[in-house]
Amino acid sequence: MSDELKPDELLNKIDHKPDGGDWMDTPVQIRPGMYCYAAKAESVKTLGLPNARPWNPAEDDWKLPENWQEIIHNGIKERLERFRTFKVFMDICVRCGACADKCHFFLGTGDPKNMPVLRAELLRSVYRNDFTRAAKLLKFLPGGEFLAGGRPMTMDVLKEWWYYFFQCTECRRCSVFCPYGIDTAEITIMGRELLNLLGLNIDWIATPVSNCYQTGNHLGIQPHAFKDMLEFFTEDIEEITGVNVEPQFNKKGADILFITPSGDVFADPGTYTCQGYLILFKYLKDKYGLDVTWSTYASEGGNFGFFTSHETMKRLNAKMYAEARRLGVKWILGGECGHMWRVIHQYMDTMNGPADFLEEPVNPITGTKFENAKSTKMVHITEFTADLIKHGKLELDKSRNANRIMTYHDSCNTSRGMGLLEEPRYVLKNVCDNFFEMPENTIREQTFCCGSGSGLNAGENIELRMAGGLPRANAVKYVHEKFGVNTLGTICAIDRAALSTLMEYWVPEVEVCGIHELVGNALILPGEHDREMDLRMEPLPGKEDIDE
Amino acid sequence: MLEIAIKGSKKYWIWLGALLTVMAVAFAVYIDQFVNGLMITGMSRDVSWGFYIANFTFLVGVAAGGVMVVIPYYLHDYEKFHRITILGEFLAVASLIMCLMFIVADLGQPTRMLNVLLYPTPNSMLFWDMCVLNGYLFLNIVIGWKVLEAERNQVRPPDWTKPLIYISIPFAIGIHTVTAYLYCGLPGRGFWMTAILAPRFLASAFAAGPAFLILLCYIVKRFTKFDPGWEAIQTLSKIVCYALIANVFFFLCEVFVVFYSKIPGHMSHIQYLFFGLYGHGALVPWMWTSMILMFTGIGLLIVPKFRNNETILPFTCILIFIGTWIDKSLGMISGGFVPSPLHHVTEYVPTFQEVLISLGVLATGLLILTVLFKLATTVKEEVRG
Amino acid sequence: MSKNAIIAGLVVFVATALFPFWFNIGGSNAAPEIELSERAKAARYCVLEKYDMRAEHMSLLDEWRDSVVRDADRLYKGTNGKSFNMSLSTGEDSCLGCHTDKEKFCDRCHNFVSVAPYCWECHTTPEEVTR
Amino acid sequence: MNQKYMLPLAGVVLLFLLAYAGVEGAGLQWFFGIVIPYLAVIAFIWGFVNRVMGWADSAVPFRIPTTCGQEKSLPWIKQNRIDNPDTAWGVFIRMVLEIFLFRSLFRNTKAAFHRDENNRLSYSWEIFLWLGALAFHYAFLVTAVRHLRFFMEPVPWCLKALEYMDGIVQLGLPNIFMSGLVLLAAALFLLARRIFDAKVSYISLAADYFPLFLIIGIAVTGIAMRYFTKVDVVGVKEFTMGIVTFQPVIPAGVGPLFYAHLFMVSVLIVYFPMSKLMHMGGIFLSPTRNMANNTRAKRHVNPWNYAVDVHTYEQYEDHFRDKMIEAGLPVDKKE
Amino acid sequence: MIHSRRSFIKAAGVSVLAIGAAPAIKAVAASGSGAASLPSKTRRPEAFSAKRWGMAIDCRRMNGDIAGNIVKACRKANNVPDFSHKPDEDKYPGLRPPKKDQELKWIWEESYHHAFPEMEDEFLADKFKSMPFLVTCNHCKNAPCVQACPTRATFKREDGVVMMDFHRCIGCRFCMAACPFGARSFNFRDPKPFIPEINPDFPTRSKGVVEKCNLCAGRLAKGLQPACVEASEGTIVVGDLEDPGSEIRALLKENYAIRRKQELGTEPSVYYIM
Repeated sequence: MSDELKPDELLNKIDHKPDGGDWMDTPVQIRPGMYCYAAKAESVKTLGLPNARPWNPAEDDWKLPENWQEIIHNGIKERLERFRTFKVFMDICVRCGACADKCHFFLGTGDPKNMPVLRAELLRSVYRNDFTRAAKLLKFLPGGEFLAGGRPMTMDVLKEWWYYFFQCTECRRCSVFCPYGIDTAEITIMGRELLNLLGLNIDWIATPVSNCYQTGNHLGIQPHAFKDMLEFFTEDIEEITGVNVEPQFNKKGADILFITPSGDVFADPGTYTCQGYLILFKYLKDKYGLDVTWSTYASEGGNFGFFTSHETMKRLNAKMYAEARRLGVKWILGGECGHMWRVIHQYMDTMNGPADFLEEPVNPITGTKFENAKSTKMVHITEFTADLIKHGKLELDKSRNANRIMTYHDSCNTSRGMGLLEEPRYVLKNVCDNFFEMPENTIREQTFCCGSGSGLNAGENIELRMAGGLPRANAVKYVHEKFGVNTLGTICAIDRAALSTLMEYWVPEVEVCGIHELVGNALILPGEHDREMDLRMEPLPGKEDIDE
Repeated sequence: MLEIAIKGSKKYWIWLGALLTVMAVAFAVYIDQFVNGLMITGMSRDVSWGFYIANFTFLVGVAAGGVMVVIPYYLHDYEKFHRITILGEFLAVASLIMCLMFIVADLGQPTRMLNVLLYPTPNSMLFWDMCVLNGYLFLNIVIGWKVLEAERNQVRPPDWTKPLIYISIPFAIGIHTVTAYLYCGLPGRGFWMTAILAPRFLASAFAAGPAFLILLCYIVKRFTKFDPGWEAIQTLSKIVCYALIANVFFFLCEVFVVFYSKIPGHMSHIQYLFFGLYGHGALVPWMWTSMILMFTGIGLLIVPKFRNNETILPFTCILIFIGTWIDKSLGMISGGFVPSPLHHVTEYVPTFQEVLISLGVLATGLLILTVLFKLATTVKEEVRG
Repeated sequence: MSKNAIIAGLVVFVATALFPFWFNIGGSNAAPEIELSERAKAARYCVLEKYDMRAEHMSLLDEWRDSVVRDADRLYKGTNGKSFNMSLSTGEDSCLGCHTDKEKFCDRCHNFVSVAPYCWECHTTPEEVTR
Repeated sequence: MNQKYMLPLAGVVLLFLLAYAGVEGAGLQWFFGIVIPYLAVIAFIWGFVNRVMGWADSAVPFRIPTTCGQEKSLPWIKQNRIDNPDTAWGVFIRMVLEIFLFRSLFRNTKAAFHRDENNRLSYSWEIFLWLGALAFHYAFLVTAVRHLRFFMEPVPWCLKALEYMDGIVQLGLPNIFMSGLVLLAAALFLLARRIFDAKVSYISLAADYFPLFLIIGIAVTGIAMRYFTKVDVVGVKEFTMGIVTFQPVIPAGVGPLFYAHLFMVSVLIVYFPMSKLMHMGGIFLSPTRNMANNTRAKRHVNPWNYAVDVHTYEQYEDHFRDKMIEAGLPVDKKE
Repeated sequence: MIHSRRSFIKAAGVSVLAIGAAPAIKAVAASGSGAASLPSKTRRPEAFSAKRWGMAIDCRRMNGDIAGNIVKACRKANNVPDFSHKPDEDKYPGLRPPKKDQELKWIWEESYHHAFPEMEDEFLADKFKSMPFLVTCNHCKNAPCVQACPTRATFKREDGVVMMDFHRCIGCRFCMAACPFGARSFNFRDPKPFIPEINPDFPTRSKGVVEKCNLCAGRLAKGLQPACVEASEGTIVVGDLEDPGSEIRALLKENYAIRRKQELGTEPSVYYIM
């Protein structure tokens, strides 16, 4: 990967000044390294989505149905009626350009069509042509067509859509700066829905969706394997702490159902975060008798259906409430994940609720009512942990994280999709002493995407991902050089995977970890022996020489 | 960057609220002046400039004083001033805005002020004063902002700021020189008609400006996490010391010339200020206080033991600041007008309204200063981590 | 935002946009008639033609005041060949010397189009003084 | 030359000439002065209402505000009530700040890439778009309100007060109205931005230049009539009052420049509802700003929510039962 | 005719506007009206004119009565407010009382000691000690007030009169500081209530502007002597200093006359015949 394009070469390619010419006349060039492979036919078929067939974006013929233009037209029409957002966003953009340099993909690639406004214009130009009265009226005037700024739906436009709607991570950073709050993420969501009507998905999304639908999680891990994996962590933890933290699965009548993205169970460094959860639950069980269960059926917090269509998202998400109802738990606890929380926060209750079979979430240990989760009945683990720490319910040994010089990356979805900013920082500061913020314009609501969100975390589009992650990496590099930051904390599973690669490329000295990995390190389990290793099986600070 | 200014502690907001209250009250009084004219002031046919112009003159000095940190840092690479240069520049910005507001407050027909641009008059010093004041203000805003922004982003400031910085140095000298020229070129006003007026203005400016900056450094240190650095303050205090000595020396030269030559038109003003004339002596106690304060200031600054004492220094600066303020604003303006060219003595005392409006201007200046200093110190903290 | 709220907002908007129409229901389009003094009627001519005068008088006065004060030129010979004293209010042959009734001549139109010139802060009509 | 702006410019010039020549040459005062304005008002109201009702007819299935601050969370965590409101009141404040102060635009930054040994990407506060936009909109508002003096008889004191404030800078005669000059200056700034800023230029369409040129044309003709070529304002008011009282008259002595001004205004309001200028209405309806971020606390209902195919637990267990039993996982049906 | 002319002006105006040249419009407007009917601005034929106006005050014949009449006549002619006048309560209700030292004076009486402070003399002739000296604007050849004014609201006319353009004055009072003769007054308030009888032949001033003697420029333009001269019973003569045949030159030729503060080099145009 990095042999293909060195960081310096990538930087040399960036030019933020588009040269003249009309973007409508500049045809799309689908370039390797910048796009993901097409969805496999069988993945599309599993879900019963339309036009499943093998195809290749690099080829001219995309094997579309005869009436594809009609499908798109009707698709737009239907969505205009269903989504006021879509309709308003199509109409009111004034192209002021405030969003232009807010997009990480534009900053990293310099491709003008990655300016959010232009990405939306790809769709808007067709909308103007086909759906506005202005276009119809202006056609009678000389030059009027030009004034209307529309263009007909052609194959070139379709390819442009596909290329650029899969170059948007739906991070919403542009929306923060838009004077009308136009949310390019929603436009991308519409664009991808429309493309899916023609079976134009990418494989990195379609296959996990199909896996999740069938086996319960994106990676397609079967129930026994899932259990094995957690038991494997349990062994590691026992070696590190001397305590057996054995989790429970599919346990009816447990207090809380815990759901986290499967990435935490199967991919480093998320696995260490997963171990953190296990330690925490063990601690709570032993100290306070809290009964937490995992589920193999709802073993996926993430929801790649969100990157396909609203309907697919709903189909995958339904499992959470179904499983909670089946197990008869009081409420649901959600692990560290980005888009999982976007779905839970903004869609789940509306789509699959009301969750009247659950109780309004209360922390049984502290008595705190989670007022903000009253209806959805699902609590974020950092809210939960922060509450425990605040009430002094956790015994923590910060010094075990003394070797970590931390900075914190706000995930786009939790920051701009719900506003979860302080809780993770609070937890972080309570388990680690060395914490430095990245520059102001790159954190909190202005945070930069990892460059691989919304299903773009594939291997074949690595150039796109490294370019898109540049603004984030650049900010990390800054604190790394300035404060010696060596660890980037985050609360998103995709971040943990994507940022690791990104750091390796841009700032190799920085590692990535989840917040609960640090909690797991710091938490003093009842009956544990003197720990000498952290969860990564590396010597704890001050214990380095014992190994030698 | 301005978003920093809208996030602050309770103290910060109480302080801003207090300033805004003063501004609001003063604005109401100003409306009275706007509607009814300058009759609400204590100015008269004989003393046609008063408190507004006095404060204007003094604040031009404070603004020019900022250059005393700019020159060592940019021209002589004096690194100690790196941290406080921005404070000097922002102090200049706030002072200049106050200056312009004082001028507008003093105008009889403020709605016509653009006539100065519409009919540019190069033979009028006021025209040049407008040019240099606005120029210096513009330069300081641009330079201060761009340099701070670059510091925040940890990149080099844009190349075009360098020439602007160099241009700003003659501008700083210029604002006070031209302001002195407002006075010293007027026939028939013996008190001002002396070539040493501009140097004297500069000397008092370079004492009052840095003295105020030292005080601000103390305040910044007290209320923020930013430490301007003791060494920088030390250097500043030396600057204050020698500038103050120069100021007093120039004044004594003036006293010698006037009293040795015994020309009545020149002598009577100083007589009025320090001894009273024809039984009028409202300013006598003020002027002697000013002298005592300035001499005490010199004494405290020249002896290293006192100058290096962190507790005494701010008090010394307050003494000097008040001393130079009396010297330059009260004495300089009233002294010039009394006695009048027809040798009448009409004394001037500002009215309550006049003082309130002036307080409003000062509150505005302090508000701007607070916001700018908050920006600067927050950015510096942020960058330091 | 609910549909009702939107409709309410729209009603307010349309009402605001059409304000000039409903506000003037029953109103008239008549401009005020200005009354010429006997002297003005008798003279039959002014500095400029009627519509030019209506449109340009303020600029003419602006020009005049500079000429009078700065160049000491006080006599204006118009395109109609007639001479006038370049003064708004001083003397019989000034503007107000002929148009003696400021209220009926100047103020009616000024009020109609909401113009409040500051001329009258200093310039007094002879009538005003004698009254 | 870039036809994206040359064409709209030519169009606006053409519109101007059309009205100017129509009145001056063909004596079509009644057409440009009476027919067109009435039609324009009708088209404006009808078009505007239609557009907004079109938006209102669409559903709001989800509640997806952009959150720009800390959400309502645990009681000891300070919520940003404005940028992340969970109540209608907070939303109201957020909208007021958005509509009257362009708050989001105030945040605007400018990214710069410093290609040197550090390769820093920097973001600095960019105020000029915000300032320009604010100046433009407020100047436009004041100018528009100020014009009410032509539509009201007698003119109320509040309007006179506004005129006084607007004309407070005394500079020659007639009084200078600042709003008009600021409007023109701001419009020219926004235009310059579109032409000279490479990024903005690239995204700009003819439809972005056209209204700008039109507004500049309106401002220029208005300023020309007030300060330079002059127009008989009494005649103008006679005319405007005629229009609003439905007793239209064509006054004598009002020149073609006025009709050109009026015609361009008419074109602007006709064009308004079918263009991006509808952001005026749209800003109120922007769902990312006008909704509270409280979906987890309060259920939002999607009017078109429909049932979907779900892979149920039963299907799942049927599929994996043996493996689950073997691994010691609990199952519902043990067969 | 007028119709087409106006159209031309407008078309031209609009095109000129594009390059923002307002002065050009006036030029176009002037040329557009055709040579035959070009409007012109000239002096009145009856106007008095001079190369450089000057004033001679004959102190030998001056006495308190005459001086008092002169001051009164000046106030009346030029609408100079009098703060001792009680304003009409009905017309101006709730006025704040005036401040004496904010008064306005165009010409007024001073004692020798104040009129000529630098010519202080222990052994001054007794008659000068009690004599009223009328002081006013000296219409200096090198007027410091003209030099100081930032808007050219105070300016020197070709005929030597130092004039105030009340329309342009911004009220900065730099001229007052510059004048070595204290000849200038500032309108600290609206003067109207304090004018006992408004003379419609001369505008009053608004608050916030500076004023001073203008040598009755308006009267000179109509062929009238300044008001002070008319009331002076021959003790004041106003005439052309550059005209060797003028009355004032004849007076100065025959008598000893002094000027105020001559050492300042402002070259006052007011002479005192001693």
